[in-house]
This record gives sequence, C-alpha cells and structure tokens, in this order.
Amino acid sequence: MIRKVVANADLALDGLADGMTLMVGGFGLCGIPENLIAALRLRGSRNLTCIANNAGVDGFGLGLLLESRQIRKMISSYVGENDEFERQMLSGELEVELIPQGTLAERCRAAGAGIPAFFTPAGVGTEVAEGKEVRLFHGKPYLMELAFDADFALVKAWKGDEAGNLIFKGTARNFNPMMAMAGRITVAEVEELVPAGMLDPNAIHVPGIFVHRIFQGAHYQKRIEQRTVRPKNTPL
Amino acid sequence: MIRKVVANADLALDGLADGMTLMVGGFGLCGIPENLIAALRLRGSRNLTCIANNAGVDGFGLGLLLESRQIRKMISSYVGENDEFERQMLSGELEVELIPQGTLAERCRAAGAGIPAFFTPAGVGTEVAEGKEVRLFHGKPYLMELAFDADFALVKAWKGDEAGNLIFKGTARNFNPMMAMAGRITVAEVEELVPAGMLDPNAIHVPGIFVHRIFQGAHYQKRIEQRTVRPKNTPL
Amino acid sequence: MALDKNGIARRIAQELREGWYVNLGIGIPTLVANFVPEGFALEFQSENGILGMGPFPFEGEEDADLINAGKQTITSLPGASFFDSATSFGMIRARKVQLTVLGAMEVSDRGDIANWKIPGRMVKGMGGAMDLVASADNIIVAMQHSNREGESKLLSACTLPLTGVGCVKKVVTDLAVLEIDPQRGFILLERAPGVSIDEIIAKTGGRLIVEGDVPEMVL
Amino acid sequence: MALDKNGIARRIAQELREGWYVNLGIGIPTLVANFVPEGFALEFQSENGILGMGPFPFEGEEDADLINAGKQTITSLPGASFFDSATSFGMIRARKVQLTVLGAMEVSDRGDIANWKIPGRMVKGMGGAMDLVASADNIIVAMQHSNREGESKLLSACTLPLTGVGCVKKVVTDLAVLEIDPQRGFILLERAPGVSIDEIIAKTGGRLIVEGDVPEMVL
Repeated sequence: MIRKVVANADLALDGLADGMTLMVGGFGLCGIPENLIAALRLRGSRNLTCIANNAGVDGFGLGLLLESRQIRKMISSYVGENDEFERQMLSGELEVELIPQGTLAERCRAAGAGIPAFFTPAGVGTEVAEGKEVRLFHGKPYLMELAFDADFALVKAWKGDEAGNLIFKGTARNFNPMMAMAGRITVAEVEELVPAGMLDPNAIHVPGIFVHRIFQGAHYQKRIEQRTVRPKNTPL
Repeated sequence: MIRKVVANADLALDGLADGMTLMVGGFGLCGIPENLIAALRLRGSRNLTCIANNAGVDGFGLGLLLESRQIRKMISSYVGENDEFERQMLSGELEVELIPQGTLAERCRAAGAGIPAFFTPAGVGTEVAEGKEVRLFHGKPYLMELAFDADFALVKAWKGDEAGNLIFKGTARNFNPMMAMAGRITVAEVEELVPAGMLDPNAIHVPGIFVHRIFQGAHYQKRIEQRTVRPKNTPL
Repeated sequence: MALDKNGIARRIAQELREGWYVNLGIGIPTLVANFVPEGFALEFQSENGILGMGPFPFEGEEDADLINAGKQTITSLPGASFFDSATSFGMIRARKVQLTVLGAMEVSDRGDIANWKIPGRMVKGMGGAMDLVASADNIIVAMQHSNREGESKLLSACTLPLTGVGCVKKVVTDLAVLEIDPQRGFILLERAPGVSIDEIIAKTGGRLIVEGDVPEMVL
Repeated sequence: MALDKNGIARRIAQELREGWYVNLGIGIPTLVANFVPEGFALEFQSENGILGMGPFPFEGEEDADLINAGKQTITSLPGASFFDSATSFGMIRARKVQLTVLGAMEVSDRGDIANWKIPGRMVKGMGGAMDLVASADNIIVAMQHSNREGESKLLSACTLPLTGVGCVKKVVTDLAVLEIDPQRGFILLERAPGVSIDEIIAKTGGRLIVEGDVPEMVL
C-alpha cells in the first residue's frame, strides 16, 4: 500500500507556487476544501489561476482568496453572489473566463483520463464557439474542447483512507472527483480519515492512485447559501 | 420514482431484432449477463453485431451465441480461448474488428456521455490508425475515435433497485457501467433486486436514468476461466 | 387575466409525462415541481449531481451536502442517486433527460434562446444552461411575455448573446402557450384565461401564427 | 548461464521503486509480483479494474468476481479499490501508472514493440497493450532474447505489425539488460551471470552499444 497521509493542510500545499493553475472542487459552497483554502490564504501564493465552478461568496470559499488578491484569473461557469469578485472583475484586476458547466466538468475529466480533446454540442452558435473548431458528426455541429492542465487540484471528500481513496456524500461530490483525477498534484482533505482496509473497495469514488496527499480537515463550517425549508407538518 | 422492473429476461429483450448492434458487458466470463445471453439464444435473433471485450468460451458466455450462429460481427479487444470463434473467423462466417481495450471502453463511455468523438494515443503508428485522423496535441500524436452506437446494452450487476440503480462487485464491474450508459435501450440483470430506497444513493455505480429495464437473474454459474490458487498455509 | 408565476408553472406541469426525467432551471421552472400530481412516476434531475430530488427539507433538517443547482437545500427520495458533474452532464448530453424547463431573457421564432448575458452589465455566467439547451430534445421556456420595459421577449431574432440555437420547442408565458416551428415561427396554442388574441399579437415580436380558434388554458 | 523466466522476473523486480503503481502483463511479467520485498510500498494495477491487487487466493477462497487481466483469480489488499474499464484506462492514459511490464515478440532499437499479431496466424487481439504502450512513461519488456527458431527478437526494425512506436525504455531478457536510446540503439547494461558479451552481440539484431565493462547481473 502506498501511504498518502500528510500531517496538515500547510504541508499538503508544499510546492504550490505563485502563478500556478489550481483546480478547486465544490459547487457553490457545497463540497469546497475549506481547510486548503484557509491554508492557501495563509501561504499567500499569488497570481493564481483557479479552475472552479464558482468563486465563493464574500468572506468564504474562494472569496477569501479574492479578498487577499491571490487570484489573477478565474475559469468558472457561474460567478454571481460575490461583491468583491464583481468589483475586481469590473476594475480589470481579475481576469474571468466563463465556460459552460458541462464543458468545465468534461475538460477536467478529460485531463484525468488522458484524453487531450473531445467534442461537445454545448456553446455551438454562441460566443463560446469563437475561435474553436466546429465539426459535424451525424449532421450535427460540435465544438472541439481541450483538456485542462492544472498544477494542483484541491478537493474535499467525506471519507478517505491512508491509501488516498475517497468517498463523497450527497451533492458535495460535484466537481471533486474529476478534479482529483486531473491534478498533477492532487491534495484531498476529508472529514474522516481511516486506515487502509476500512472503506469498501466497491464504494470508492476516487481510487487512491489519483490522490497524492491526504489529511483530515478540521472545523468544517459547511455554510449553506440558500437555506430553503418547509415548515414541519406540511404534507409532501 | 420511475419503475424499471420487468418480469424476466425474455420480456427484457422486447424489441431486440435481427441485425441490431448490442453491447454486452463483462471481461472474459467475469460480470457477463448470463440470463440475457441465454434468453437471446432462445429468442434466436440473428445477424447481430456484438460490442464486447471478449467473445466468451466454447459453450459459455457469447460462445453460446456463436454456436447458434446469431452473431455476424464481433467488436472486441481480445478473442482467444474459443475454438468455434476461431473456426468461424477463419472461414469468413464471422466478421471481427479488433480495437484497443481502452479505446473500446472510452468509445462506450463517450456514447453514454454524449461525446461524439475524442482523441486517444492508443494505436498511433499501428494498423489501428489506418484511415483515422491523427492530430498533434502538445507535440504528441493522437487518433480521433468515435462514440459507439448500440441499439441494446445487456449488462449484469450485483445489486439493483426498482428505479434501475446498479451496484457492481469487484472486477465484475469492468465494461458494464459504460455500456449501461451507452445503450439506446439498456437492460440490466442483477443478482439481487431490491425496492427503491434500499441502496445507499452515495454508492450507486450507474444511476437508474441509464437503465430502461431491470430484472433479477437466476441460476448464476459465474464460471472461472483461470482458477489460480496457492495452497493454504503459504506465507503471503 | 395574465398568469402569475405559479400559473405559468402550473401550466407547464401539464406538459409532464410519466416516465420522464426532468431538469428544472432556477426561478419559475423550480415552481413546476409543486404541481406534480401525487404518485406521478417522474424524477427530477439537478445538474449538480442528483436524480430523484425531493422537496425542500423540514426546518432543522437541512443538510449542507444536499443542494440543488440553485444552491437551495433539498431532500432526496427513495431510488435517488448522487453522481459527479461529469456524469451529470454526460446524461444531459446523451439525451437521457426528457424535459428541460428554463427561464429566458429572449426567445426567437426559430427557437434560439438568450438567457445568460446582457452586454454592459455584470455577467454571472451560463452555468449549465448552454449544455442543457444544446442537448435536450424537449426544451420549454418559462418566462414573462414582455420585459420590464414592456418590450416583447418573443422576437424574430434575439438581440442578446445567444445561449443556444434553434433549440426551444415551446414557450409558456403569462399570456400564452406557444409552440415553435423554426420554419413558420411562434404558433399560438393557448391563451391565458381572459387574454385576447389581439393582446398576444400586439405583445409578440417575431412571426406569430394564429390558426382557427385558440382555446383558453385549462388550469 | 541464461536466466529462466523466474530469473528475468527477479531482475525486473529490482527496477521497482516504492511509491509506484505497476501494471504487469500476462506471462513472465506476472511473475515479477513474486519478487517484491515484503512491506515494499507499491501497488499493482490490473486494467480490468483493480488497484491494490494481492496474491492468488487460498484454495477454496476463489471469487469469480475477482480476477486480473489474465483472467486468473486474485485477491485484494487493504486500501484496494475497484473501478470500471473507462476509469482504468483513464488512469493509464493519464500516466498515473509508473511502470508497465510487458512481454513482446519483437522490440526494435528505436523502442518500437510488436506483441499482438502474426500475419497468417489466428489473431487474438491487442487487449489493453496498445493503450498501455501508448501512454506509459516507463515500459520494460520481459522476453527471451531469441525466438524458437533461434532468431533475435531485438531488431533494427520490427517485422511484425506494431503495438506501439518508440515506447520501450528497457528490455530484460534471459541474456541481458538493455536500455533503449532511440538515437543510438540497444545499450547493454548488464549480462546474465556467465553470459559473454560476444554471445549477446551474436544474438542481437539491431544496433547494440557495448561501452566499457558490462557487469553481470546481481540477483
């Protein structure tokens, strides 16, 4: 067994340098690597390019790294709900590349699967298609899209083991598995780290081969962006 | 919840007609849809094209459909261990297309993911590349490969529920998940069929949306091709 | 009388069929879930990674790890499954989702849709909308017939940057149900209760086809 | 004296490094697993869908659902995981596997390999070999130096249909360990115990570089 455990978030980021490209897991604030984002803020690395579906909110998630001006460019599908983001974007401090969510997911997956390029229908006939090759298959147009290339992937899982195997919970899975597969160095923080052999090998979402460093995170806030409820005793 | 349960293998094959293209899950004899193959033999459909990693053995697996001359063409990565296969291939009765195993898997996955084509390094500079587009990415050559198109996918899982969700065991997973995702009509046989809500939604390998018909199989033989053991009391 | 948001959602719910997997966008589309008949065999997909999405949780039972694409807390129903975003958009592109309901800023009489960007204003991004409209066989747009300035959102050509080309099949607004025939334009199928054909004609840009008696919606 | 199959496997085992994921082909490569030092931090990948492959099962404990790519019954070790074939070849293509050991019919002095097809004979297929050789950074071929007719399997150019081009880094045969420098050819690194340089020269087609003293293998 190849042991992937590191002591903490700070050690997990060893080698992360200014100007690098990072993938950061999560959808909104769901399934984001809270400990790694905090450690990265302390580390102070700058001029980062972040591939992440969203950009966090003011004061949480990637919003923390926007506040500290560590991010030079965001590659995302949706970036609302963040005043500081908007300010930096409109002032030109922050570069933003918006791409369709499924294309974002598939470009991560392609990187982790050794597929340099693929074709997708998303964005045909829109400004997303500008500069891209369009090709017909069965008479329908598709765009050629390229695999991402990321120096680090920072992901968050529910459970993990010493061998780096990961299991996610609910919709906190989202982009984390593909980003885990895609990182040149993949760092995973988990809510619960267990010895090898404690996880069912049939139930692993990301095999440990994709994970270079793993540690158990602490003090998870797991903030909710849109708390929507129905009162008790309401019929379904 | 959308219920996918059918009573038996025969009903599960409703609409399967002569000349169709089928995907059949399994690696060797591991994870093959035994009940569906038996039902297909009884059904007698002919001139079938089968996309399957292997062609079974004499008298079992797809070997049963070769015996009964129901298969016109095999698309596989490895087809040894089968005398009847060899006879039909050498006599020209059976058409055979051999493709790299990873390409086979990815062409299934592409079909199930709505990706019409992708690039892979496998086969560059070999006869597999003949007639295919070669393109450089980062200075390295890749072949363009197309998604498969299958009328039916016949797969076998360990557990399944009424909603069509599937869970596999061990290396019996192999090609089954991608084929399940790729079939225009996907039929799954499972060793154990349970009511919706009995499987952990985090542990599902194939979401029910991909499965059109499901039933509990019977009389599994689960033959072993290469029984290799070490005597007890041997040190590891 | 023009429909309110719930009225639009209620009318769209009539389009649902048993056996369908359905993706509902943010806004009015989300309300459609409230009008599904009990016991109806249908599952909701949310592109952030769930099939078998249930209603909002009871107070105190919210789970931060269980949200929909609008980032609202949700629940899961028996038979649900969770999956990653690549698998989610895989099933969308592979046309396993039978119906997508989306909001829009503009729809053209050829089925083009614009719903992600207003030049000069802060652009939040297209999220999953471009993947959804490029892949779905059946897209219904839920929106107001006119914008706040009173201009028609149903046009001969979209003026805003497109989300997708020739993909919308049907539009349900506060005034009408319209089918899109890319050759002919908007075909008026139904009027909101008490809304006249003349009003719809007056408020519709783009080609509008009115054939025979156009019935009122039955809600 | 020329090595037997176990000798070749034993020599290849010396190439293993802790922290590596390793894929072993059918035949001699499979034997390499028998020579891994106890407690060595290494995991075996089998392309049919397992990481953390263990030894053959004890008699009576075989599981039909747990086999390797050679279709042999196996076991799994703590920390193992199972996955589908697309994920398996994904990790292979994405170069997550540090070493691949394969058998071959022919290897050229530019690193080309032929191991799947003999024209005129029954062709069984390439299985996963083409994916593996196209993607691995580190490929070691394990084979006999000569074929049954006594002809060298190390050639200036392969005569059989290729499996991959310019991909083999090292060859371990019954006679020698050779590194491949595509510019210069086969570089003789080590001789099997008691095998002379002259014998290796005589039995090697293709360019062979012999520099300085060539040590005997230490097994």
